[in-house]
Amino acid sequence: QEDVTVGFAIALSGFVAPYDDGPYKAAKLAIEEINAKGGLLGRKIVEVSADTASDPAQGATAATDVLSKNAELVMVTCDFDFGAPAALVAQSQDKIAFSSCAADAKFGVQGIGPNAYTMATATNHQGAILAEFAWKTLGKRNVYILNDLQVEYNKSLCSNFEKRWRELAGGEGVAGYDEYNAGNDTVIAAQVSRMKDAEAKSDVIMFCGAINGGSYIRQIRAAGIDLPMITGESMDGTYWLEAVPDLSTFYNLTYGSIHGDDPEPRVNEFVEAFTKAYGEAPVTGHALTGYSVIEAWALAVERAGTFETEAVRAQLDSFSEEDLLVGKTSFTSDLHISNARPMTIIEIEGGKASATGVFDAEKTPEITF
Amino acid sequence: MNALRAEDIGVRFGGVVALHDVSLEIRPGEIVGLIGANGAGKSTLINVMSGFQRPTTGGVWLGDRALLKLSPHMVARAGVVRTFQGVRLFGELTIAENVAAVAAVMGSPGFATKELLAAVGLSGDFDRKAATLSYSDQRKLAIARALALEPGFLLLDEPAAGMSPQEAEQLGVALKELVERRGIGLLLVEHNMDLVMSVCPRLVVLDVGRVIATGPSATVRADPKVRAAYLGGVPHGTA
Amino acid sequence: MALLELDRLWVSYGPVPALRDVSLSLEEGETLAVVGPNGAGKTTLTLAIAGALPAAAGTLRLDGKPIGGLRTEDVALMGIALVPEGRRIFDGLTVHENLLMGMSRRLGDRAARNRALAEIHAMFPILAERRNGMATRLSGGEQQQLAIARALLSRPRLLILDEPSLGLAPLLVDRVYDVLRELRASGLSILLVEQNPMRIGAVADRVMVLSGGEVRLEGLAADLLGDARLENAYLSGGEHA
Amino acid sequence: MSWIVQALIDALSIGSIYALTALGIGLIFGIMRLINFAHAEFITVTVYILVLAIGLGFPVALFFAAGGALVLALLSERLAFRPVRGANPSTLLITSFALSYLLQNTLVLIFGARPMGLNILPSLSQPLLIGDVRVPMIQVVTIAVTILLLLGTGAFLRKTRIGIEMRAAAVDFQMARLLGIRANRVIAVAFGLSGILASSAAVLYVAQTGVVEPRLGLHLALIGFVATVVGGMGSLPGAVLGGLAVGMVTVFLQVLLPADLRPFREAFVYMAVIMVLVLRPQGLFRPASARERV
Amino acid sequence: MGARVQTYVLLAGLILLATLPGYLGSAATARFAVDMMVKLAFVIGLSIFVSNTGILSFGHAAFAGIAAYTSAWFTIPVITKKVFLPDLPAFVLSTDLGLWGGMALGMLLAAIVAAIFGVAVVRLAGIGASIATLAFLAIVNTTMSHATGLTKGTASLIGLPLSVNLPVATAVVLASLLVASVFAGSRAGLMLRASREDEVAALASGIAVRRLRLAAFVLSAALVGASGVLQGHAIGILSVSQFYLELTFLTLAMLVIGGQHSLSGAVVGAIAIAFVGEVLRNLAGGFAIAGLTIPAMPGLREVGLAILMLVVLILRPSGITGNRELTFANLLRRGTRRREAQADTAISD
Ligand SMILES: Nc1ncnc2c1ncn2[C@@H]1O[C@H](COP(=O)(O)OP(=O)(O)OP(=O)(O)O)[C@@H](O)[C@H]1O
Ligand SMILES: Nc1ncnc2c1ncn2[C@@H]1O[C@H](COP(=O)(O)OP(=O)(O)OP(=O)(O)O)[C@@H](O)[C@H]1O
Ligand SMILES: CC(C)C[C@H](N)C(=O)O
Ligand SMILES: [Mg+2]
Ligand SMILES: [Mg+2]
Repeated sequence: QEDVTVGFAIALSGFVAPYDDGPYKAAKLAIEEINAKGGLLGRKIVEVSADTASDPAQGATAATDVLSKNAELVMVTCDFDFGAPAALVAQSQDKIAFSSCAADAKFGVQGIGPNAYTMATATNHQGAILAEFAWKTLGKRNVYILNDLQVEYNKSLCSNFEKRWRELAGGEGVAGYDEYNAGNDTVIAAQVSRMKDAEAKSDVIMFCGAINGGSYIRQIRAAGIDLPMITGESMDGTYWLEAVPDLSTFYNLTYGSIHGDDPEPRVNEFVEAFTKAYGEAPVTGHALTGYSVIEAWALAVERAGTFETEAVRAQLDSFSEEDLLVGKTSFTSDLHISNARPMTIIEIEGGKASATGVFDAEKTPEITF
Repeated sequence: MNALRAEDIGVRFGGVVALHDVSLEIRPGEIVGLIGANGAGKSTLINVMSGFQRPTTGGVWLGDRALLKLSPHMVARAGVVRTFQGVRLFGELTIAENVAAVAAVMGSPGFATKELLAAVGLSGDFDRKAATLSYSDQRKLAIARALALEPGFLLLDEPAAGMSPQEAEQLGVALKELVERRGIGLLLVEHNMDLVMSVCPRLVVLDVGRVIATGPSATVRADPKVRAAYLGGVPHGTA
Repeated sequence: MALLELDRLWVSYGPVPALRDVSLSLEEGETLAVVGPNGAGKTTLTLAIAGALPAAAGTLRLDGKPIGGLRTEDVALMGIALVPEGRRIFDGLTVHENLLMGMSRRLGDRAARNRALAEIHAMFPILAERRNGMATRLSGGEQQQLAIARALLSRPRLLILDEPSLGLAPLLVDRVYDVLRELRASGLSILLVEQNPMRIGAVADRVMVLSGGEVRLEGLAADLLGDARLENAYLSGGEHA
Repeated sequence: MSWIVQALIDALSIGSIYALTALGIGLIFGIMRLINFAHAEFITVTVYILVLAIGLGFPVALFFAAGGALVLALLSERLAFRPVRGANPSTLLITSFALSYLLQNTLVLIFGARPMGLNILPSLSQPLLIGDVRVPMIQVVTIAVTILLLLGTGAFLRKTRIGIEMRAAAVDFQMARLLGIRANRVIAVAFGLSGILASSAAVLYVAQTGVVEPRLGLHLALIGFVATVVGGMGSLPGAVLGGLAVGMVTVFLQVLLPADLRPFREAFVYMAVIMVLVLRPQGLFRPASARERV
Repeated sequence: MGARVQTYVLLAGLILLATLPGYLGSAATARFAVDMMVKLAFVIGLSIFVSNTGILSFGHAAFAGIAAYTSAWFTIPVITKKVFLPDLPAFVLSTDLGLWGGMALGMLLAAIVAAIFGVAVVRLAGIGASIATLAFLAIVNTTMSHATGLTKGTASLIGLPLSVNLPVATAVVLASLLVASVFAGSRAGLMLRASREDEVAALASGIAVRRLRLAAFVLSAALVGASGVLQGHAIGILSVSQFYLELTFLTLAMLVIGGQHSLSGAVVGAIAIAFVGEVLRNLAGGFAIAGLTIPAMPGLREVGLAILMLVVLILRPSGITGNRELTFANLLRRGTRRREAQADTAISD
């Protein structure tokens, strides 16, 4: 029987490439595993890829490219802005588009169309987990929020965090708020001074920073501000740690620990397999989402017994707390992102990262578009 | 057409007094020669009269119209047109386009570009870039360009610089004809005394920013002050 | 041996030749005036000798050594100095700094340089007066003096002047020509582009008429000045390619 | 009151990095009318060399990094800018942009786009508390180095023969050669100098931020570019003061703007830039008489 | 046939030829062709200002952005709009004008903004004016990134109907080309080019430099606006960051590499870079030749494009077209032009 094709319209080069690297490798791993077990519906899965070069316009071209090579599923970039153009093309050609980790709920029916899904945990839930973690587990009461306005993920994370935090702590629980724009502010001396002034009345910092966030953490710590910091999935990994030697009391969310110590044994097996295949562990926990994209799609195809888009979509839409590698995953016919999924929190002490446990939130701010 | 008058013009650059209380009048159909040593303030006066330099004192009048209120391009449209000591052509445009661009200001579609270029003594391929002209041809083109505005008054800053005596002579003839035919008032700044003496009935002499002599050319020329400041002992030319 | 020798030199701008088959020689201590109608190629000739334009054909020699393929600065360092058409003063540099750029290392020690500078200042007092002023603030004529002074400070063996009286007041033209006469008397070789026959008579040993890029006439100044052929050569070349 | 002092110090510390970048960009701009966008990559490459060589100890790494920036600047001049010298300023600008794009993407090819941490001069990132005012050592050092380099570069251009030759060659390249100035070499020296300035900015910058990524120099160069023009085209002190001014305005707006407007801060900064340009076209720190005479 | 008409015909022919792969090839080449037309529309619009005034503008991407969002307000289906942009004024929320109406309004708003901001730009000269446009770009970018109610800020705006296909995009390009061509041939165009060569001399010649520059600025903003609208409706999604530095530099590079002082340069540069980019993109994706499989080399496209740009700039500093307009005569004269160019560089070296 003929092979079945999975297409990747992702950033293989350019500035979004680091986000896509791990999920892509992990997805290929998932494909290999499926093929080793005899394929999907008896057909071998082959992959084709096209580079978006981190450019939205080329994203559409890349999707067209892989679709013209008969891709049944298109995996797209781990970000709404960069993934959506490709997903729109897949949608218009009636194929399923799956983003590995775009955490924006618009990546779905409302934003792109019924064929678009994302394996991320919505920022609403991420914000809630962090708020409850700081409130309950760390026992903190006064938060200082620092927000990077350049990236939508950060803004959304911080605003959802704040919503949940205010429910828990009330208005007084926010000891200060400030922002910077990573595109314009490379040195944030003024923000750090303001934070220093509020240091006495704060007991934790919620930091919504993106990929170069290490630079700002260094500047904060260099000012002698040693408050605990909590951050989202975007600060996962240790690639930036050298910038802040001996960092302590730092916490970040992730889909699973890449350090081999996740509470979930499956994650550790995955990290091991990944390390074996690529010579090094995944750089961030985002890799898990790529694996789970294939996992989820294969599961839906198997249940549907066909590759037909409509049938597969029906199966995906009925996902309910499915145990995927990234964690419990549910979709409905109008929500194609998980908004209730426990996540791992990594703690950094003395420059060493380790998993502290899996956390969930009791209440999650509602999704709006 | 009314006379062009500069009244009590003063200009200073930091400590340098470039012009002090200089007055000058040009009537239509008249050629006035403006001479003076290097740095006397001649170009500065042209800059003032053409709206490029705001004076510290004084005013410039075209009849009773105050030119100092106008921006340079409005002064030019009002009929007071200048050339530059440093030529300043539209280098990447062709010779013909240099003239046509200026004719376009007047909205003259059928402007006789070729005739005008011939009148100043230019011939040959007018589709060459202006930047490739030899120096004296560049000066001729600059004059043609100024004429394309059909000015009432023309302020020429050393038009004959770099021309051979013969060319300068031809230029002199052309200028005189122009003034007679069109009734243009001409201010001629020039160091070529042969040219000056042959075309200017009246001279104004500047020295260190002040008018030191004015009047009929022959009189001014004989003035010992002018000789000392400008001409020097040896008489020049054949006149 | 002649100081400067040009043999069948051709120079072109793109496809159009501006100098055709020009030969000339200039003895040590001699002053040659080059005249010709506009567009004759006089400026082109000065630039070609100074090494700023490549020859399409023919040879140039200084002291018998070919200088054709040399870099511009090497030609200058061999002792050829140019006072170019249009002065080309360095904008943004002071008067003194402009002079400094002309000042050759060959002038010797500091004291010698100061002496040379003092000489120049005596020759052109305005340059001393405006020593620290911006050079481009000088009037046109003042700039011309600066350009000559700058060239003289390199202590050249051959001084090329392209219309040095351009834009100068008569008084100053006299002064410049006095200086040229002095320089000539001191044994400097000079190649002078000048339009005014009266001026030429005062300084030149020989005259060369260039027209349409070709040498039309050459001879001793004393013979040629006042010669009707000189006048004709001037007029005939009015048209050019 | 102490907030003003604190804000001033914050402003100075941002401003002096900008100023140092503007100095390097302004140097080449003054000399060649070239806005060298690739200055960004002179900075970035320095930092990547530091990353590679830091294992050999900081002084050795610094030596390699500065040397690398120097060589890169010289190569850029020789291979990219010399062939287009004398061309239209826009051609120069686009050439520098193409070079910048090339170097940046080459860095991405080699190192990937993911940032790396780099910890240099850790002792300088200790805060110094004077009364209420927090002064990180690194900022003091940055300011001092900037002043020194400005004075040094200024003296070099004004007092040394090759410095003056540099300015002369900048104005009229051919005329300079006609006077026997080895103009190619002179311009190469200017580029070398700009490479050194870039590497100084790079080291001080990364000592503050600690993160290395291929686009790191871009923002600095952009500000340096604006600062050079706003401060006074072609004037080195103007470029430096322009850089400081941009830093000052940025920090004071950050401190003073009400929270709702703070996200729009950059719009205010650039509005100020436009206002300066319109009101003082010759630049903030040059006299009106510095404008071209007709 | 007049020189301007010849140029128009030749360029229009070249553009149509360039779209051919879009009709004959796969869906992917059609996308490439549409994207090329979008860029072409941008560069042609940009050249109205840059080619004629000689001022390099970094600000035009902002006009593309302004027009693109304006058009989106009036073309996103009413129901979708109420979900994503509920803060829009009521009359906007309830209006759906379709592509052409949206484009007209987008161009209009871009032109209005250009008229206001242009007053400042045209007072400046040279690099000062360029920096002002860069500042303008930054202002618009910052404002749009945080005017959440109008643009969704840093988030993407989706739901734009995909109403732009290759014929539509090509039609817009040809119309822009016509406008640009008529403008360049007009009296205003000639006067502007004179001021480009020497502003002071132009003023002395009575040319109202500022007013003409402003006119060119507004016109070119409107046309670049059309390109922004095309872009939005070709990929169906807008984000503010699409209209920032990368677009600015790419389009400027296209113009300068083609030859910044001519309309032909704009067209030739945009097409050349688009094609080279596409070829490199395909090479970078890996290919097989004579049984040999060359693996994918992500990033090759960018590096290759940069190297090629540098090579062109170095060999032809005045651009591929050498700043001349394409005419039948010039096509025949190619040989001589080459030699002249060599002589020019010989002097400057
Ligand atoms: N923009 C300026 N800034 C400072 N000084 C200036 C400026 N323009 C002119 N000057 C000075 O003013 C004086 C008059 O200059 P101007 O150019 O008018 O002289 P000129 O009579 O035209 O001389 P020339 O015959 O040499 O052209 C000179 O000393 C000159 O240096
Ligand atoms: N850069 C150039 N490109 C093309 N042609 C040029 C260039 N420079 C000069 N020419 C042409 O070469 C010929 C000789 O010019 P050149 O400047 O040498 O003449 P000249 O004798 O110095 O004239 P003038 O007395 O007017 O200064 C002229 O026909 C001129 O148009
Ligand atoms: C890597 C993450 C910061 C990306 C994020 N999940 C997004 O949606 O953009
Ligand atoms: Mg003058
Ligand atoms: Mg000449």
